[in-house]
Amino acid sequence: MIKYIARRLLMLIPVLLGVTFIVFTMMYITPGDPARLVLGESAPEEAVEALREEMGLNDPFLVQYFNYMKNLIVHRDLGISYVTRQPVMQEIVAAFPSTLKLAGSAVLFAIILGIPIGIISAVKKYSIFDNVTMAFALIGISMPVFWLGLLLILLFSVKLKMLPSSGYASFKHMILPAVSLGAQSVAIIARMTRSSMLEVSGQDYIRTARAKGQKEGTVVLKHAFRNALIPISTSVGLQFGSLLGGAVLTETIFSIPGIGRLMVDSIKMRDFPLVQGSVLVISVAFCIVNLLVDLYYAYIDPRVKTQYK
Amino acid sequence: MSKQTIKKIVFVLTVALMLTALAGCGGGQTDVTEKDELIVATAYDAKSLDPHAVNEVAASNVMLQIYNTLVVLDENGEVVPSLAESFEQVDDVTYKFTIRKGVKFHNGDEVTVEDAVFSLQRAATSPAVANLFGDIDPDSFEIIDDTSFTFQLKGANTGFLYNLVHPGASILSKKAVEEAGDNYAMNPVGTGPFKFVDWKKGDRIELERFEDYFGEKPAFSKMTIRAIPEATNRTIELESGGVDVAYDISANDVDRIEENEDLRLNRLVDNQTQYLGFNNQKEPFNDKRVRHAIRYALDIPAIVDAAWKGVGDVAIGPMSPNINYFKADIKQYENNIEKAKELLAEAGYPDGFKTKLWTNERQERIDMATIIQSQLKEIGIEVEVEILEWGSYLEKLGNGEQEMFIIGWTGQSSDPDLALYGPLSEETLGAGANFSFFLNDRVNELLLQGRRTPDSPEREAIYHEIQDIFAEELPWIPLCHGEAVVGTQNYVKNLELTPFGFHPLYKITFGE
Amino acid sequence: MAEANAIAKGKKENKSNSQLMGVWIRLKKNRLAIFGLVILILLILMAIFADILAPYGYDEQNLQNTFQTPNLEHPFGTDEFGRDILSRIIYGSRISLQVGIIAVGIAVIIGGFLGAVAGYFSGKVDNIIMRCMDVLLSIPQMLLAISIVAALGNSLANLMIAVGVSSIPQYARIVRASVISIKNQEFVESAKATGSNDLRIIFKHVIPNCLAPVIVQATLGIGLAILTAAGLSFIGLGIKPPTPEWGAMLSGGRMYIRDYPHLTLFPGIAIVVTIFAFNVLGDGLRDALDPKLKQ
Amino acid sequence: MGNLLEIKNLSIEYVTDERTNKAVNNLNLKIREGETLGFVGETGAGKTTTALGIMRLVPSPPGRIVSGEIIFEGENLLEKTEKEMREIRGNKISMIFQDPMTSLNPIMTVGEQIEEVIKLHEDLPKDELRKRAEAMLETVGIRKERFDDYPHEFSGGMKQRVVIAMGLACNPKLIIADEPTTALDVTIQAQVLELMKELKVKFNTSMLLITHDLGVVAETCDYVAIMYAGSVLEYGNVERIYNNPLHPYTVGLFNSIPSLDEDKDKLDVIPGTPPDPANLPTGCKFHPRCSKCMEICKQKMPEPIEVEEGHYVSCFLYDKDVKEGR
Repeated sequence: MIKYIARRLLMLIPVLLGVTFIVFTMMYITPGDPARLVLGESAPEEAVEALREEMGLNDPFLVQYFNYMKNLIVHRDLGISYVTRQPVMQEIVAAFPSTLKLAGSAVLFAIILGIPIGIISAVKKYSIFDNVTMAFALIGISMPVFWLGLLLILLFSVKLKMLPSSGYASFKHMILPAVSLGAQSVAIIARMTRSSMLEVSGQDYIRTARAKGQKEGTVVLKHAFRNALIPISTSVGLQFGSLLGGAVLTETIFSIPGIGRLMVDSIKMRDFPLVQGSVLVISVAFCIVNLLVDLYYAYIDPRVKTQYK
Repeated sequence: MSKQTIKKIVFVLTVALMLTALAGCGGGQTDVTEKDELIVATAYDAKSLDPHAVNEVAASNVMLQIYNTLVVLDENGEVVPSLAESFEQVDDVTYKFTIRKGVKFHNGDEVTVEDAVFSLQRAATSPAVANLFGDIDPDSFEIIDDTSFTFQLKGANTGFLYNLVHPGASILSKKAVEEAGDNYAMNPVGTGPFKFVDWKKGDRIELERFEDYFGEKPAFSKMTIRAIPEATNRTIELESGGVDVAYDISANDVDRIEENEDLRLNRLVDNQTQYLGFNNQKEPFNDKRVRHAIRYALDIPAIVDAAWKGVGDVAIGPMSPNINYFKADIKQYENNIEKAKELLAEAGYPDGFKTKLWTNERQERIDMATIIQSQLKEIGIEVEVEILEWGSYLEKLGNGEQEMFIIGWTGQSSDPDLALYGPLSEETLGAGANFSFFLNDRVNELLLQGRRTPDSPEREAIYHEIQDIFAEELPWIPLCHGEAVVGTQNYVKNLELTPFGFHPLYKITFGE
Repeated sequence: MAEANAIAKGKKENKSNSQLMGVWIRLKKNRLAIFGLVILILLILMAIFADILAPYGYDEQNLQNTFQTPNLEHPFGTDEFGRDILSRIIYGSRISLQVGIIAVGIAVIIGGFLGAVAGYFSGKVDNIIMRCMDVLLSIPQMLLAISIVAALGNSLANLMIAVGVSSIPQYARIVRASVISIKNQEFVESAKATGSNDLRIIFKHVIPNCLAPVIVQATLGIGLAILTAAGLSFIGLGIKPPTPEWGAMLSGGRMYIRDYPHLTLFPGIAIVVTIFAFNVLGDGLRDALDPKLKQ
Repeated sequence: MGNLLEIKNLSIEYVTDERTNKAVNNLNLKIREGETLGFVGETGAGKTTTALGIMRLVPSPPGRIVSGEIIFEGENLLEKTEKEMREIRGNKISMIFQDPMTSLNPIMTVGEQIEEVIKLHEDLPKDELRKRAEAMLETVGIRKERFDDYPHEFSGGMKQRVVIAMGLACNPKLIIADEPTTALDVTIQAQVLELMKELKVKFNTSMLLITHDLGVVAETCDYVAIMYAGSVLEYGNVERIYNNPLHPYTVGLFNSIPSLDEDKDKLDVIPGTPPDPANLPTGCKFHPRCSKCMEICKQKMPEPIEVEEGHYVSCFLYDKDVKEGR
């Protein structure tokens, strides 16, 4: 098991090298002069040139990339932000937790709501409940996060004045962002749960369990659901990844200082080290989530566990 | 089975209801007499709290509460001592300052002359504030005694004293800067009425009253400056009582706040000028008649009103009326389509032409561009609006790739030099803010002259002439001046707005 | 309908039309999918005949008539420039459909080709291609699209490229998986035995046979692409005005949401309806193309 | 010996939007205590549905028991509540399904799965429970050390042994074995059948053995019921039916078995295909394929006729009234 984890983590290295290279290239070809942007339109040209030199922006592409990677690998340092002149790591450490909290609570919301809905829909297949929730789910997956966010603000913050529209300080602040970010995932997870439950329910071992005289609820939860959990957890893992990415929209609407907004702002300010750093951190988080999902498989599916031994 | 399902549904509903109920609690009225904290919503978080690392409004707004500068502006706009006890201009280029004794930094150390020299030297060599302090010769500092020092400028600059009012000239503790190294921006130490406590990046900066402050003690002990980028959200927070002061109220919310009995709107026209620029070196904009034709084709009050919804003022000249030597009676142009067509025909474009209008992502600018596009259609000019992202926008403007563009320019002090030199001089052509590539020898000469000439009627004449030439040449079309629109709770008193976008929040008091 | 044609083309070789008919018959039974198909056809017609259908031009301003709430003259009201929102939404369908279809087209062509090559040759080629795909996959799609748009600049074409490129890996994976399952089947073996070259085999035999999953994914993908593009426009990395992109309309209208929610409401509904249609059609196609899945 | 189970006029159908499949039609059947009944028929004849019907496990929707009675130990199972049924399932009647590969839950250890059934019906402390389950494993010839292994670690035959252990764990009165050996290798089939025979005696249970393999029936069963299109066509003692098949369908079945004794060029195949359950023929369900079809067969469903003691056949050929020309 440990060997397996170690191997998976090792495999991350080339992937992340690729990520840095892609992002670095992309930033290099992005038009706009970071030094000019930092100093603003009013700064004299000499000052801009001096800053450009200091930032190493006059070096050829490969030299810049090599220096960045050297710094990253040898000193485990993500560099200094062009704009704030602060270590990139520090900026990310400040922003990442709120994104994680946001994506995490959205996933949690999606699981808490999506899985029970999916289970009930599958059990009561073709019932009114099933038809209604699945219709909502279809609308849910078609709903743009940012639109839902706006509607929620309009309803809960403006009209009903129940919930704050911005910030992330407390549980209360997180409700609207988590709901709007998670809504699509609720729909996806509910649909996924329903279809895997239906698939599993058709399996012989479910019939076996019933033939044993097992109670229907236990059959559904212990036998069907635990087996259906395998595809569901893949979907949850994928959701978490796309939520990390999609969080940028939610962060914008609800004024949450997360890493998505940090990245978009940094792109706008041509703060390349910060863009690099944020993408790298998000990718690492994404890969780790996927690894955790795989490990969770092994935990819930003995067939997979044998493979890792 | 079905019973179980129903039970589950009921459970989920109950949980949902409980959550909403929970969320519904809180809020309530603020008791003004016991209020001890000021919460301010700004549009952006500060980028850094090191005054020499950045030059931007959000940072300056926080620095103003934490630091002091040697001089400040009084209510008449005159430069008066603050952290300095006195100052004098020894000659054209030499300034002498004597610092106030017994002033303490937030870390308890006393401000020394070394700290002052260190701070100004650091400002003089920092690229971020080079436009304000690049004129200081960093090697010219001389310490006279333990309270006074002198330094020289590289060349005479009458407006320089006004620059010293900017938070970029804040006095820092040399020891604190050196000890903190790279982390200084997160651990600022100043002498101001509030000291730094905590900074949740992107979200809020928390400050606490500095009990040893040399000036008047603020009326409250805690200040929180929150960053809420969405304008709508700032207003909602203000309405719900989540914040006491909200900056940059969007035009749509102006009426809403004015009608709200609990809230008050504070407005002040600022030093920014939004303008429609031409590339004066590219055809057809190198022809004055074309520029005039476009001006005649535009109904600027309508444009400004539609885009800014009553916030700000229509600009009549190149600089804000707040700035010294503003001239109100310069040549004006009315909206006259016929005349525009005539001029265009005269210039050789009877059927108009095709061109591009660039702007960046700022909504009001996009709106203005969209309206300009449709107004210019009437005289046959086909405009394609292109929205560039700020980074590439600046780069392309610097390279002279533009035809028409919309941008803003802010005079960072009340001296006309900062307001006019950037967008009109030869030195700043292209990369240095003269994005319209305007080259006029007379204007250039006058700008240089104005910079050196001490405040006097002679100086006034110089700047008046520049404004007149500008109005005739029209290298760019001034559209409007910005306005600081700050919403506050009714109980917030003594909010002093400045035209620079950062405001002395520490002066606020609470009362009925 | 384009999908149906694609199936027809791909399978004309050795499959009879009956298979296609079977798909159609199964699809026809799915009322929701047909509903989606009808909406899509209407949307496509709307996009094609926008000039005729729209009561006003999409950039026709009327500063005297701003922020009208829905009324007879302007069924969806007017925006901050007095432009007719209905007309803008009608024209907007052009943009959204274009973005969705072309972006997915880019992704299907490039991703499909890479996946087919990887799956067909396996070994080193496979390894290199799929590792590259892993790299792309490890950056969340939205963020990848954002950085591509930033690098290329804001424009309709770049938006399509960004959304397209960022979804390449999905298609590469799908095609690779089906190619691997197909390439060892008899008809491919026999083509090999008769000396057809590799590219010919890939294009003639392998690709047509893995069309089904690609068609399903592409249908769902168009919806997703429209959503991503709208998201990019929303954060200001989209299309230039006065082009009526729905995401951009939504973003522009959000400033006025408290007083004039119709500015955001209608573009939002347009997005939801369009994506809903693609989703139900995609679901329906999946069931119709793979009867095993539906019991 | 009394009847342990008696099925009277059972009809079950599956209703979907488009069609109604009549899977079981007026089926009659009985099993005595300690007896093994072979239940023979082609695929789709409704054997499994009947078995599920007895367990009251016909998936619903779309399945539905239309009419009939299932009398088990003197009580009609169709009138029992779901809770009462649960107490019977796995306890008094247990079922062994066709495919051992899929009838075990892949994510539970085999031990847990055996324990589960015991725990449901008997109130035992934890360690007792495990002991019982281990004993069951040993009974079916699996080392008890394998208690904590997962199904995928077992071979097909071993899995079927586990399933049998589960079926017998509560010492049921009746075991319904639905083609328990079809999915297994031939050599393993024999072992499993042998084991079942052995255990049936040891536990003194009755068994309903569903199969389409007449050879298996001959080896294992006391009685046999021949099923076609949802009803029983012929029922009787194994020896009698094997020696003297009466119904043309039964005859056809026996003729289609390859035999070493006779030297035939080709097998006799019953012409035609089994009927579509959504569109059953009128009269005798077999008449379109029957070589001895008479006019009456197309109109009326024949009633079972006892031709010799305990040997029933539903065919007008043996109806004296019909034979004698009405």
